[in-house]
Amino acid sequence: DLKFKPGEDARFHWDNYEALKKVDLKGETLTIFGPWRGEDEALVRSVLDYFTEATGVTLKYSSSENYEQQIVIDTQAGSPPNVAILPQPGLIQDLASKGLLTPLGDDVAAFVKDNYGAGQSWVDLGTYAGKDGAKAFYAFPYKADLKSLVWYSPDNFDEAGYEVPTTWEDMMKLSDKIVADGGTPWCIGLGSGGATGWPGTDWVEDIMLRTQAPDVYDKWTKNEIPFNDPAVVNALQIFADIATNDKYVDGGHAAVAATDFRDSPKGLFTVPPKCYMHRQASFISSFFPEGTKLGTDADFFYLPPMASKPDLGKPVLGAGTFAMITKDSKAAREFIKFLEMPLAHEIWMAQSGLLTPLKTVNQDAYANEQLKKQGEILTSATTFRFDGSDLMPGKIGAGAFWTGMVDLVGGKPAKDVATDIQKSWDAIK
Amino acid sequence: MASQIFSAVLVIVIGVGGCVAYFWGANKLLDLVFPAHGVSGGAAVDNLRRQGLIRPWLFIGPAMLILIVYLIYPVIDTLWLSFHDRGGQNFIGLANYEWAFGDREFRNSILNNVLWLAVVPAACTFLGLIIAVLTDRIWWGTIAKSLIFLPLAISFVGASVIWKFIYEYKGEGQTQIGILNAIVTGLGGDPHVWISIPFWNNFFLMVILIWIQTGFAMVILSSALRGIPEETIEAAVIDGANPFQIFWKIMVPQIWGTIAVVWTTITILVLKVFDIVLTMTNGQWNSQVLANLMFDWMFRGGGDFGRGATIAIIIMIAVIPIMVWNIRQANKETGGH
Amino acid sequence: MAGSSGKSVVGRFGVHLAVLFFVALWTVPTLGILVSSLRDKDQIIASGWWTALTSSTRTEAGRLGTAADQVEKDGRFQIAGNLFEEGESRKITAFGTRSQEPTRYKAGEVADLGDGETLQVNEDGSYVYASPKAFEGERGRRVYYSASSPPKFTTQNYRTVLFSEGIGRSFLNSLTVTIPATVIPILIAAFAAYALAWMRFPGRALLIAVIIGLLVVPLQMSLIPLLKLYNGVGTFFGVPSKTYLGIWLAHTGFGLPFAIYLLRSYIAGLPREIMESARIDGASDFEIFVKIVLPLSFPVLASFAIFQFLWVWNDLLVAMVFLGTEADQIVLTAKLNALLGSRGGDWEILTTSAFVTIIVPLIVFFSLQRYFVRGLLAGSVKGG
Amino acid sequence: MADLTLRQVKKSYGNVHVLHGIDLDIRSGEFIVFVGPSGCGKSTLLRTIAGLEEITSGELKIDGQVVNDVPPSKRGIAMVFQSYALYPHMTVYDNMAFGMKIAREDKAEIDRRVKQAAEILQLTKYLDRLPRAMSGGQRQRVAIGRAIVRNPKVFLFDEPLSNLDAALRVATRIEIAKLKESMPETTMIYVTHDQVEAMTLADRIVVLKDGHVEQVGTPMDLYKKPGNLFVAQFIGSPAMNVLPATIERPGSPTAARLAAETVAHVPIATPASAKGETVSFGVRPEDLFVTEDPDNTLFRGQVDYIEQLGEVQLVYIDIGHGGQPLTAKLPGSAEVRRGETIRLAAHPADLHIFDQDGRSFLHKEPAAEAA
Amino acid sequence: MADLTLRQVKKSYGNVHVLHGIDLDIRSGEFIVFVGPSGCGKSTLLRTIAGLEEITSGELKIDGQVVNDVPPSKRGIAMVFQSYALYPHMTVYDNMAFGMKIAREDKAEIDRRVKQAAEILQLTKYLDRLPRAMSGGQRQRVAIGRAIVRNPKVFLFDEPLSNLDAALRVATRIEIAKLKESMPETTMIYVTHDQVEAMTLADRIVVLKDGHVEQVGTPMDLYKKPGNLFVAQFIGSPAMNVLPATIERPGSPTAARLAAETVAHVPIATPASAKGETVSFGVRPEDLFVTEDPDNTLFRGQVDYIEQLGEVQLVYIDIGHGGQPLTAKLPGSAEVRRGETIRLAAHPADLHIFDQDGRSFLHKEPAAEAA
Ligand SMILES: Nc1ncnc2c1ncn2[C@@H]1O[C@H](COP(=O)(O)OP(=O)(O)OP(=O)(O)O)[C@@H](O)[C@H]1O
Ligand SMILES: Nc1ncnc2c1ncn2[C@@H]1O[C@H](COP(=O)(O)OP(=O)(O)OP(=O)(O)O)[C@@H](O)[C@H]1O
Ligand SMILES: [Mg+2]
Ligand SMILES: [Mg+2]
Repeated sequence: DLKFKPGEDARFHWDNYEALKKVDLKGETLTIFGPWRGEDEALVRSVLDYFTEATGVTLKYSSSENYEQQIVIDTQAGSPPNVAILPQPGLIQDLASKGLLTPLGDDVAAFVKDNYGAGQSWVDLGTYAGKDGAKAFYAFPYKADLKSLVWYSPDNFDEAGYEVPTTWEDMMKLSDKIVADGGTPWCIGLGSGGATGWPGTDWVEDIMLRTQAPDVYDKWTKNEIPFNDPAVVNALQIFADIATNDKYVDGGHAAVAATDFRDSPKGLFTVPPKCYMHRQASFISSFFPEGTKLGTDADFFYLPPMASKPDLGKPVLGAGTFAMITKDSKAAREFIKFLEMPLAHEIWMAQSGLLTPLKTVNQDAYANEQLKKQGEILTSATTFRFDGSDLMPGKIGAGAFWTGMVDLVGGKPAKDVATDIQKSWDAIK
Repeated sequence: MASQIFSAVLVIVIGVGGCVAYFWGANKLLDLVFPAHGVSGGAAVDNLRRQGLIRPWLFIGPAMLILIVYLIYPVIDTLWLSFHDRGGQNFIGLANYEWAFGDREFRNSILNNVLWLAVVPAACTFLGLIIAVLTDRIWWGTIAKSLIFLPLAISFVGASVIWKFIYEYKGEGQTQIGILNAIVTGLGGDPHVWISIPFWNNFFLMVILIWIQTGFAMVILSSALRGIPEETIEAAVIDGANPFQIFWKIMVPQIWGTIAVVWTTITILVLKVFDIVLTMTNGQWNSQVLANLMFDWMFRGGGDFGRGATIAIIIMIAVIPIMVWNIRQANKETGGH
Repeated sequence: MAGSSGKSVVGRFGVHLAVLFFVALWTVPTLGILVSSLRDKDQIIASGWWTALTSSTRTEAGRLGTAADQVEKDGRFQIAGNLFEEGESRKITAFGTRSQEPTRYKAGEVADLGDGETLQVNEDGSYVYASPKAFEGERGRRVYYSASSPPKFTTQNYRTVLFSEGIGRSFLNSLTVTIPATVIPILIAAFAAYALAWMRFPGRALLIAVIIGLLVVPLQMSLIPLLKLYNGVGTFFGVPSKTYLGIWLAHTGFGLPFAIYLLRSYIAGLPREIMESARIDGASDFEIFVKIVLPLSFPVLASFAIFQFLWVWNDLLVAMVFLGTEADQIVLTAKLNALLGSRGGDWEILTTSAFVTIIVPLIVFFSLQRYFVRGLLAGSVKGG
Repeated sequence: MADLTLRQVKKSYGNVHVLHGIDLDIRSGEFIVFVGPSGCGKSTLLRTIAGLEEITSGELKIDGQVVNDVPPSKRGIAMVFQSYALYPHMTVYDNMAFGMKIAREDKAEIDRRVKQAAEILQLTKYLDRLPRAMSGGQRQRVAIGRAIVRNPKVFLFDEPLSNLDAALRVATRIEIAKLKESMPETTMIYVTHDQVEAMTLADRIVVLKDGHVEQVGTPMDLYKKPGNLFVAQFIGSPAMNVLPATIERPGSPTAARLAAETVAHVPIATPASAKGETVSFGVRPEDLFVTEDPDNTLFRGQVDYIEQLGEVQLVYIDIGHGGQPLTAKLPGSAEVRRGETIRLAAHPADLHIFDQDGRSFLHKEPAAEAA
Repeated sequence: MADLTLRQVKKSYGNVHVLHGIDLDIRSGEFIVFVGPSGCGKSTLLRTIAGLEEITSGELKIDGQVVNDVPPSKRGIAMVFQSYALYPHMTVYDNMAFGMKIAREDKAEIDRRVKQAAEILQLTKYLDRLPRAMSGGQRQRVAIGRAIVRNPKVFLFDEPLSNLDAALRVATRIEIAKLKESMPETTMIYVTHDQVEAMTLADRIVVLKDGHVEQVGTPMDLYKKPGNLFVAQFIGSPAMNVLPATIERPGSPTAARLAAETVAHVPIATPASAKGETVSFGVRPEDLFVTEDPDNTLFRGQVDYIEQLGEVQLVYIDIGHGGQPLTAKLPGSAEVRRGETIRLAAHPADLHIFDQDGRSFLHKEPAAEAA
């Protein structure tokens, strides 16, 4: 049962489907392991359906709550899926360094370079050192997420007469104004069960991109500058100034670490509003209260750059998932080829939030204006950087950094936090 | 559906039947090879002696085989890993152990674990015992027991959701949706982010495990309590002991062995359990414990098997005193036979 | 003890009270998710579950009709409609047009919004929005109102979970995993426990020590070596490496140390004379075990069965590692897990699945509970 | 200091009715012994009195106060259990001291009393042992010691001596008798199977059968004037010989025909209406003696089996009454041999007759006769 | 069909030495009774024979074959445990049938044998009950039934009748005796505290004390010619009276001075060397009789206490020997009253004397004398 009947909707590249039909994978089995569950799983399956339908392959998709752990177990134990799709470059790097991934080949890398917006940076993101130390292209980017977004309720802004800020400085002025009006500007929630703290890392990364040049950012994620470098401490401090200001954040700073990130945007929609702005990636809209209409009840603006640093342009923080071959087979290769096709992106785009840097896709395929707008932010970005914590080693990016964020909003001085994280980083070198 | 049910039943029957068949068959075989019935007296005696030598191994054979494959072999593998680096390729000697004892988080985990070990087994056993005794005496005891038992049947994910809603914090002045804060504010206090208060948050996490595991202690102790000869209790009643004295001086000492079993089991569980810490705090706010630390090193971001294995080995070493104590106990019990 | 002591009314009353206290303490959290599972996901985080039963007054936002809905009447432009969906039995007490003053006007009042605009919102949610000028814009105006809403429960969450595709099959798969994975370790452990308690052979004490030591082995640690082994065996014999047999044995292995430990301590406590008597009656160890020890160990076998059943039933990790995720092998926990969104946080699904999965273990508990019989050994021997 | 009254006390376990309405008055300071066949309800009755079993219906009073709902510990009793019921985890000393410790008595006093009881019961050597390392008899002695140590108003003993050896049994029996004497106010209720114990210890014996009281009386009463056939056969060992007879001439003495050629003259009054009635004729084995005089002969038969007990011998004689042999207890020195035919006689005063319902004619009230 | 030989059989529990080297020969088909004070090791010895306890040292042979290491089930024994050891989860029927079912005997045969045993033990009504719903005596009968049902070479009974009532005890005792008669080849070993049981059942009695064999002999032997003071006092109930005496004139008969004015002439030979020796003088209570004849008087004293048992009475007489009263078993009809002074005599043949070590002069070998 295909979601969109082939040939019927002009937005889709149906020629891709025809081409795919020539590939015969009958009798072959392809196992795919991905991070998507629930509604997302239904979406990804709707894309995969075209691949199976056309090629006749037997495809098994699975996911798990502990997919991170699961993929480590499966690859280490020698029973990996054919294709793994993962959102963490750090984890991919580790798998690659253990020799558990198969290089995709130079032609695939060339394809990405040529056809993706900011192609080289995507190629760089997919290139890792293998077991032998040689660099190769392992991870094919599929599906991107935009992080530098601030969500708000247009009604609330209208009522209070607030304008969407276009510079960081304006945004802070707006915050002060809201406070003066008796409101609370921000909702921040770092809670995420075992991953508590990560939303804070996004804040810091966004601030890094707005206060430092991209190469400083890159050095930071590689620890080529120490975590307690003044540049980083400064970014931490800027975030801390917002998050630990009881007037700025809903519930006071104590609530920041305790509030679940999934619950935190809901303050935008209460009556009276608990807050006016919420910085979070594009996915967050699925946690808005039921019936919230994007564009009407909720909207977003690009987290503005600093007017004081005009040379940094409009940096964008993003994330994405990468497909890689964990067990080589003809079907796996064909699947990667499938992902190169615009159709593989358009099917999902047409239903909901898939952003893609693939330039060949029909932008009209985006399901709504909101997504299109996000797509524009992505394309109009002068700098695109991948989520830094995902680039750091797991122990840091998914450990010390998180804990550091919790400590930071708990009132620990930015410098101490940075030093502690650096210590952890030293420990794993 | 019918055919699915049929195949499921078939699979189950084969699985269980195979196991029964082994024991029955092996025993039969032993009787056939060394017959004890229907042969002359002397031969029968010899055969019996041979059977006596072999039969224990028939009985524990499958258990040993499975233990070796599923636990001992992985333990050895882990031990081997603990002397290697993160990918498990290069031998690095005791470096991982050196690292562990120098690591701040590790030391913090040890301290927290000691706290957990001191509180949780005692609390579970004590509460389980009390509840087992009390529920034995009332007509709705079974219902009460099932309700106490209920948490055990809830998956860890479910349990963490439950407790999230108990410890939930909303800023001062807002409606509290966490019942603990609702009570505290209802009584005029200030709401707190319970799981982020260093040191004390350990206790808030322990409460969860206690909540879950008391049902376990209760079930086992309740089955032990039922083995106490009624007449000894009657004798104590006549001796004028009140219910408390009967409980402490007559019942508890008679099920001491079981109490030790429950205590040991929960102690070991405490050493192993990481889900609660993982889902509630992931070791933040100084609430890290060894098991979660191990999990962390093992799987997070690709993992460092060497260090993960090292922590696992250290956890296992921590159990040695419990082992020794239990063996003493076991030898005391079986001393007579 | 039941009928004999504690006959004093006060004592009895105290016991009931104490049990009630414990039960309440233990049930409150569970009750919390039960109630939560019956609410919709916005309610769950908006108010405490304990308030779910009381009718609450909430301040909400609604949107008036857009310009497209307007009609011109007596020179005034009007948008009329209802804030509530049909069939909603709520009552508006007050309304407002600014979120900072959401209850400025009483229901039924005609609010003057300046520029000649008026808005009237009635108790039943019907409104009339009028202006001398024509309305423009695509977005309807926001109004705020405070409405009392009766307690609202939904079975939607249960429908989502129970009618999700393949749930019946995965239920069967779970049973296929769980039943043998409960029975096999009981059998194997009971035999081993008997041998360790009552048979004489060299190395017995050492074995007991090893088993206690193995209690502590963390499950996660053994997964990779085992999976390697399975893959090896699988490739060698050309069979799939993810089979039911594999997971049974895995669960058996993980449950075995506790099973042996628990059963051994119980079996060692059975009266010696009974065993001796059977021995004299000519029973072999096998017969003693089957005919005497097993029946007398029912309470402990039942306890262990309950726990093992629970562990296996609620297990996700082992099932994900050792079983496939296709319809013919996916277990209930994995299935429910898949219903959760990628970023978790679907509290309503979590709470509902918690209740769906709890049912089978509870049935097991209730049916095994009756084996915890008092005085199983009564009348067998006399003396201390 | 404690008298007990039982009124229509009944006890059932589900459908099994064990006690069918027991009426009993026990005076303060009395020594009462319950006897009866195994399973007749002795232990149950004792447990009922102790308060360990709830009474299904009826009333139990101690010192005039209804105690149906009073917990055991408040009834002022001590009990020795038939199955000992020792605390397996306590040493002998602690087992005995437990009750006093509970009562928070003085340490020195506890020690004194425990040691004293241990002395009496020859347990001094074992005070530190656990019950499981003791022999059956030793365990039983501990159980007795535990009761002795306390100073209750009512003592309940359930077959306390059944596992003791003869010498110790006699010694303990005498100790119990002395204990009783030293505590004249204490009521004692004692279950036993041992005739000697029952006879020597009891002020009054209660004979139970199938949950009914058959007869209550002093040992001599029961022995000499059994109220019915059951009591007659139950009291005395070996049991009384009972044979069918026909009343030939009622009145006093009654002439009863035992066999074609034997008529016994029993100095018991029978009503005229009894003439021709078939009755049960009883004579105790120990009342029989060998005679050569054919006129005096009550029974004549062949010796079937002899049990030589030293001082006496039990001689079983086949008198042709359908298998059931006659038992005679003759002096150990009497020269009888298996297979020999002997004649036996008894003094008329030692003869008993019972009507068809098994009631003794001696006890028949005139009213009953009129009816 | 089975004879047993025990050679220096020793048994210790850790430091506690229970059996100190038992030597015993039991012939096939014999009925042996073990008696001895509580805790002397009877049960232990029985369990050793059954194979339930490992022998610490020594040798146990059945039918000439050393069975030290043979498991119980291969020794061809059946045992009734002192503590019953019933299978609590099986009905009475299944308890009894268990052994035969294990031996895979024919169903009908099992049924027949079980029903027959139940009949003998009056358990037919209870065949469907579980042990927990039975009285103490009933449980014990089930335990006996379980042994009877099987057909072993050697029967071991550990106090099988101690919880039965008098009537049932006599009946069961006779049943056991008959059982023995019907299985002349079966060896039976029986532990009891009951003198009557020991005397009536035993071919030979083994008297144990503190893990030693004191004497082995036929009941009459032990009663009439106790090898030593212990046996003398242990066999017979009430126990033999023992008083100090001085040998005034050794030889045969021996003149022993009991008190200033009494000399007893005992028809037992004593060596000349014994003159002046202080010995123990014994006379059984049942051998004493009341006399008026001062010349014939052995003892004279005041009646201290009387136990009336019906047929006989036990009279305790204070003869001024430091507290320990003399016991006399007099006919129930003898007219004695408490406080009265009476004279007692005995036939010379019923008198016993023992040397300072407690050994009977009767059994002294000439060799011992020479030494
Ligand atoms: N497990 C044990 N450990 C130490 N001593 C023991 C143990 N079992 C028995 N005894 C001791 O061994 C001695 C003999 O015990 P046994 O049971 O054989 O006595 P018995 O002659 O049968 O006595 P009774 O007539 O009272 O049953 C006793 O003194 C007892 O205390
Ligand atoms: N729990 C029970 N359920 C059913 N019947 C029972 C129960 N307990 C005892 N009985 C029955 O009640 C009757 C009386 O038992 P009780 O123990 O009072 O007898 P007893 O006179 O003490 O016998 P014994 O002399 O053998 O100890 C017996 O027939 C017994 O089978
Ligand atoms: Mg009884
Ligand atoms: Mg014994």
